[in-house]
Amino acid sequence: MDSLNKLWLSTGLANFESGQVIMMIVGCLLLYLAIARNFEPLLLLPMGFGAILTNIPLAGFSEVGGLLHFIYYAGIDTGIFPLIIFMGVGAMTDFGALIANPKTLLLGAAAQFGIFATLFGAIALNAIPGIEFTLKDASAIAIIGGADGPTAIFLASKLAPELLGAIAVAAYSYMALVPIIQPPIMRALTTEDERKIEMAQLRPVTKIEKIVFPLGVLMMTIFFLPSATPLVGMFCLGNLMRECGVVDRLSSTAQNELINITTIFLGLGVGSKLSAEAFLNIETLGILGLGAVAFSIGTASGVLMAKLMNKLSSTPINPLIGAAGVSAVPMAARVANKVGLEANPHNFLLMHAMGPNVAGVLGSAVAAGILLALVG
Amino acid sequence: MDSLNKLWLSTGLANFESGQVIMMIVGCLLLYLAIARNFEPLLLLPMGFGAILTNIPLAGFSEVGGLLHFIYYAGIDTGIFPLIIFMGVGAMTDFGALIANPKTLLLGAAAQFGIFATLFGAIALNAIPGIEFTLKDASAIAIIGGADGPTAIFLASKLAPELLGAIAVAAYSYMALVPIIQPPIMRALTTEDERKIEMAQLRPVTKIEKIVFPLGVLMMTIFFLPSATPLVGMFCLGNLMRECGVVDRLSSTAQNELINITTIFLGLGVGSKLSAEAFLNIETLGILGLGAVAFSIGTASGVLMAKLMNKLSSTPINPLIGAAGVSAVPMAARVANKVGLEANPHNFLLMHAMGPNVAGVLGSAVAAGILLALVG
Amino acid sequence: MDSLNKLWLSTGLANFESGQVIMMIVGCLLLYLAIARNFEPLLLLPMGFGAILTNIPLAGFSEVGGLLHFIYYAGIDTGIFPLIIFMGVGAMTDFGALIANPKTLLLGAAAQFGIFATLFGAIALNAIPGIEFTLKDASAIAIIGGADGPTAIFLASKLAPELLGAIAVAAYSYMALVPIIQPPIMRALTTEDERKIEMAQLRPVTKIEKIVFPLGVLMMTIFFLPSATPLVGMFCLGNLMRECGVVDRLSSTAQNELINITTIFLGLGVGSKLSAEAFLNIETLGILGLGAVAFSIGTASGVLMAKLMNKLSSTPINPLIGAAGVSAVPMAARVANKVGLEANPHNFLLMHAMGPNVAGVLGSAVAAGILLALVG
Amino acid sequence: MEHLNQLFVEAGTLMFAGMVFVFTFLGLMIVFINVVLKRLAIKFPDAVIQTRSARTNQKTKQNVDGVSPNVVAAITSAVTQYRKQHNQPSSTHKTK
Amino acid sequence: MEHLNQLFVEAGTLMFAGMVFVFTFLGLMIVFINVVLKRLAIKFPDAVIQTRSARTNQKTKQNVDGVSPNVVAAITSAVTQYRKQHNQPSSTHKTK
Amino acid sequence: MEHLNQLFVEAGTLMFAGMVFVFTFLGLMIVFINVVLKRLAIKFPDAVIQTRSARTNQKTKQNVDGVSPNVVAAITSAVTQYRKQHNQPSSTHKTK
Ligand code: NA
Ligand code: NA
Ligand code: NA
Repeated sequence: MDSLNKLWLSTGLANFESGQVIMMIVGCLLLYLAIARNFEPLLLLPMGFGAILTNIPLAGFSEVGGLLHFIYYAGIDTGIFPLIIFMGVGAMTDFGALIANPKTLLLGAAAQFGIFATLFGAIALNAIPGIEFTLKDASAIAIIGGADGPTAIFLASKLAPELLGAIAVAAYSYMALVPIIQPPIMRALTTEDERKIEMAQLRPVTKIEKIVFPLGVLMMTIFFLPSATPLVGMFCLGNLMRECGVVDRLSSTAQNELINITTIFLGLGVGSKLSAEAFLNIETLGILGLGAVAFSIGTASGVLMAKLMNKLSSTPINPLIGAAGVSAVPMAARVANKVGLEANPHNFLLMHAMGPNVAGVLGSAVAAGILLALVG
Repeated sequence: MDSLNKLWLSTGLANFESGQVIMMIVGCLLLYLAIARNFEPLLLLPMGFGAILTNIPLAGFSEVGGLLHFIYYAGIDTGIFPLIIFMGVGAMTDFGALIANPKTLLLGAAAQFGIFATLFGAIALNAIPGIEFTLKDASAIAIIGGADGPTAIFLASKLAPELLGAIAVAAYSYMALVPIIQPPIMRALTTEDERKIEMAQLRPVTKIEKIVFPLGVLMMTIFFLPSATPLVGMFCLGNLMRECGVVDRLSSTAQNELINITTIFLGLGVGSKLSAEAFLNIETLGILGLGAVAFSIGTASGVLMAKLMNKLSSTPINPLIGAAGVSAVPMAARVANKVGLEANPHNFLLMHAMGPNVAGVLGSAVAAGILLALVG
Repeated sequence: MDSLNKLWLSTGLANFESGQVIMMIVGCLLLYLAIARNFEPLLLLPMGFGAILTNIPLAGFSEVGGLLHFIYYAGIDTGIFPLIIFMGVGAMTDFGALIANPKTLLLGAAAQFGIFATLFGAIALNAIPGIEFTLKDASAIAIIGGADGPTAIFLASKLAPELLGAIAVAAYSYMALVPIIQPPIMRALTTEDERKIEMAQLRPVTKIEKIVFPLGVLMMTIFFLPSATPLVGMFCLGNLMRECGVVDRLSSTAQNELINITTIFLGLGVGSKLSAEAFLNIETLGILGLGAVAFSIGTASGVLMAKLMNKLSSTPINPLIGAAGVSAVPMAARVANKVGLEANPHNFLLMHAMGPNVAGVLGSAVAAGILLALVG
Repeated sequence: MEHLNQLFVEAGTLMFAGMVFVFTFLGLMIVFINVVLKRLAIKFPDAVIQTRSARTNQKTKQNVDGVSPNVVAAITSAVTQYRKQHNQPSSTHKTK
Repeated sequence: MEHLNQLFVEAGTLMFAGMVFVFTFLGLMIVFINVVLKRLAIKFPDAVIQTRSARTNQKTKQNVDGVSPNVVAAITSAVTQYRKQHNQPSSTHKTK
Repeated sequence: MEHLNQLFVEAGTLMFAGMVFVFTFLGLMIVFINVVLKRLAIKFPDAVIQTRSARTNQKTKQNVDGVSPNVVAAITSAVTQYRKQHNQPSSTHKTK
């Protein structure tokens, strides 16, 4: 019958290409990691779902007129979604621990070596046949070492949109793997005694400091690195709304409904970049490998910097909190706390690690700005 | 005075056309049904209001640059709003009753005969002079029988946008009239004894089943009916967010703020299609008539299928729950429960009717996909 | 080193223009007023922040592809954001006090003289060299006297987009200054005895009145002033959702999440119009001056009208409530209450002043419609 | 100067026409309230049930604030109200 | 008339193919539930801990419904707090 | 190869310039905190009134909560539950 035949020709089974099948399996894997392994589910679940949708034959989700096409070009290509999320993250971030112990900013700075070393590594991978990363590609890949999802998506959408899918997958996967990647490196680079170090209690921070801090950060960014102002500016706007105390309803919306809505669409839109052509190649393997390297180097740099500072500083600094400098808020700070508790059951490092942790967010936004200014 | 004259020429009174007046009365009627009669107020209230706004002379709400024009082309012409609402409905839907008693899927299938019979009927109406329905028009009209608002709007926006207003009005009106349309048909097709049938308690459903179910539905849709994946995919995304337990904040936003915001704009946008030219014609009468037919045939098919299944099945099935197969969640299930209670005051069919009820949602999304694949 | 040099050339310090520095200071001033002085912080905080962002050299926030450019053209140039906010304000407004004492509508009408007198004044300023206001400019400036932020932004975006920044700054600043501007005028125009007048308790208002009221207002606007229907229509939609009682979830979303999200972006978008070229000129000074005049004349007109009505009316009317006719809900009503309490500690005018207060909102929307119809 | 004079005339006309219109419009609204709404209020007074529930509501509020023994009823209504406003689990499906 | 006949044939075919497909599709879903889901349910039953927490949940809910005064008061305060955070009726007007 | 060598040089320069800049920038932030913020903190300490109002707030909460000590614990758990469902403050950061 003609109609049944037409119906058969319009089935997925009659139109599947192998790449689409594989990418759907990748999508299902992301869903599995999100649901069963709790890997950054808020983003990986919609991202995995988007990966499935975009690879459906005939459905045209990512073609002109398709839902994911609208989402991608309205929200990600323009940079709007990552910036809205950054505003929400700013509204959720408490800089108190950082203001109380500003030295920890150096830890957030040191951990960014993960980014720049990876950039070098990405260029080195060009020696492998089949891989050809430009400086823009390498910069977009390197930002994975910043351990900050929206920053990575924002930068990749500007510098290397064709690698966006792989970069986002790597960034969020490794952020979820922080509790597995970091502890061995932390233990290898520190002695038992160092891990036992207890730190002095943090001073209380006044309201005025918390209000002026985001404005100061914004001003410095304006003076020295305007290319970072989209990210830092929206982050500081969120943080100012949080701390100023006069726009609580806006702050609450930025932290809840607005970031939730945006997260759903951001995940779907990023997932739409997980097409077979864009993902199933040797470059993706390279990106995944470089991502692991980036996280490891960032962790190591942070710990080593903290060791150095502990030697030079008058007040004791537990080197473990250096690992939190990669950002991955608040996971990395929790890992520092946990590894510290193993060595000394009375040693609660969580608040101390929040300083380098949020410093890492600023650090990687600054690094992204540098890459945009010099490479973009 | 010149200025006062200019002011007079810019009044509505000096510019009204009779069609606009009539359509405003239609808009007021929709508001009346929504507010005083509680007819699906969440959609009919903004829709009625949109109908009034779009017919204001000189105001240009639906012309280029007008508010409703933006809303319609950004949200409805693209299909984005119905899909977001479908995601939210998915996040509100509990498939437990269906998984516990999968046979009820056949009831959800049978009730879709209302759709396909109406398609035939719409073509038959072409015999009346003044009515000329193409196969696309007929398909868009037939979907009213699916008793599912966003599905009807989505399909109509793809197949017959010029009929969208009338189709949406019919779909939502008849959904609100379910408690009036269904009971006589249900009573006519069943005996007192059948209506008294009590059903076995449903087995408990595990979490893993509820998580895998939406993924399975999506996979089957991908394999067999990719054209239905926009609707089914977003529905399953919402349901997965609900059941997976790791993205509760996204699920909550999808069920509340996001669906509320979208509902306001969807209603206004659909209302903007209620212009005199598009609505005041004999075709609208045909659509309203066909809608009633569609609901009635769907209800009858469901009940008859349930009677058949009751005869063949080892466990008893109350034929009343077949009527819930038209979807119109959860109204149709409540109607089944109520009519059941009239016959047997100890017979609570609500949970049993939820199975065919949500099966009907899937069934009409599948039917919409078939129509898109074969006619679109 | 070349790279460091490139980095220096990409700093803000190397690229600042004096106008940008001044505008950033203006932005900081707005933030200060919002946070420290509590000047309409919900809008002035994002607006001040937007002013800073838009003046960052090299960052391109307001150029094609920039975040603020998207926000401005999607939300403000189209009029969508002010209309959504007006819907939310409608959903927050209780017309009970107005319906109970409809005479107060005349106070809301009288206070609009502030608008039209200012229009005349704006044209008069053309005598000053360097100022050249067209009739459109003058109308957009005059609407500041309406003391209604979204109305001012909506009208300015239609009639004089290049003045939008200054107009919005003036409108919100003077709204925040209502407790300082109004009392001296109110005291100067009333006698101690008049301020002591106590008013009769308001009658209870039924639900049906509150439901039909927004529809009646909409119908009258359609008949007599279609150009005001975007503003009045969305306002009445919000109010209808509030009062009808069947769409509480939509009403709640319109009052909370939707208006919050829109407010953030509206503020940023308006702030993006605070560029040096647009703001740093003598016309801005003129606008700020005219705004103060407009508020003062509006207040005086309202008070004088109330004095007149008190003489003619059978029931006593405290002239102080006339000042609330400028809108600035609910600030102006509170001011009337406070000044009344000074004269008579047992005289609670708040509820009585809410009548003219919400009448003022309607009045300025009507005035905006007139200006659009005659000048637009 | 010619031009400015003309602008003044236009602005004056606008002022006059505008104020006339504003007063006429809001004046008609008074008529609408006094004629239409008042009649409606008489014809469709708030149902007694509603008034009662409103009263209960007020009481409930006082109870919540004052922590009187009737707290139980208060909570029930609070929870119900909260659900109504934010979740409406029974009617949410209708959203579609 | 020719044309209308052809449309009828097409509509009839659509009706037939459509119903066949709908039944096949939803029928396969039955198979999927009976084969795949049931096995999964056996292999991965709801963890005991989960069941417990679910029960506690249910208990809490029952208490709310069934009037256990302490918990009930707790909810009232939660609702009140929630309203404070999300409604702020006095300052909302300033949004405009 | 020529090309690759040049890329290496560029990457190396980027690495060097980038790390110098990051340290300079975050280092300046330390100066900013130690110089500007500390002075501000001394000049504008958290007002006593504010602390008081915070206390009053807490009191109010206790009052609202119902004055019975048992209830306080119940409320905490209710609020926690509520936050879990709606805010998830601990996991929200992961949103990014
Ligand atoms: Na980082
Ligand atoms: Na259906
Ligand atoms: Na006004």
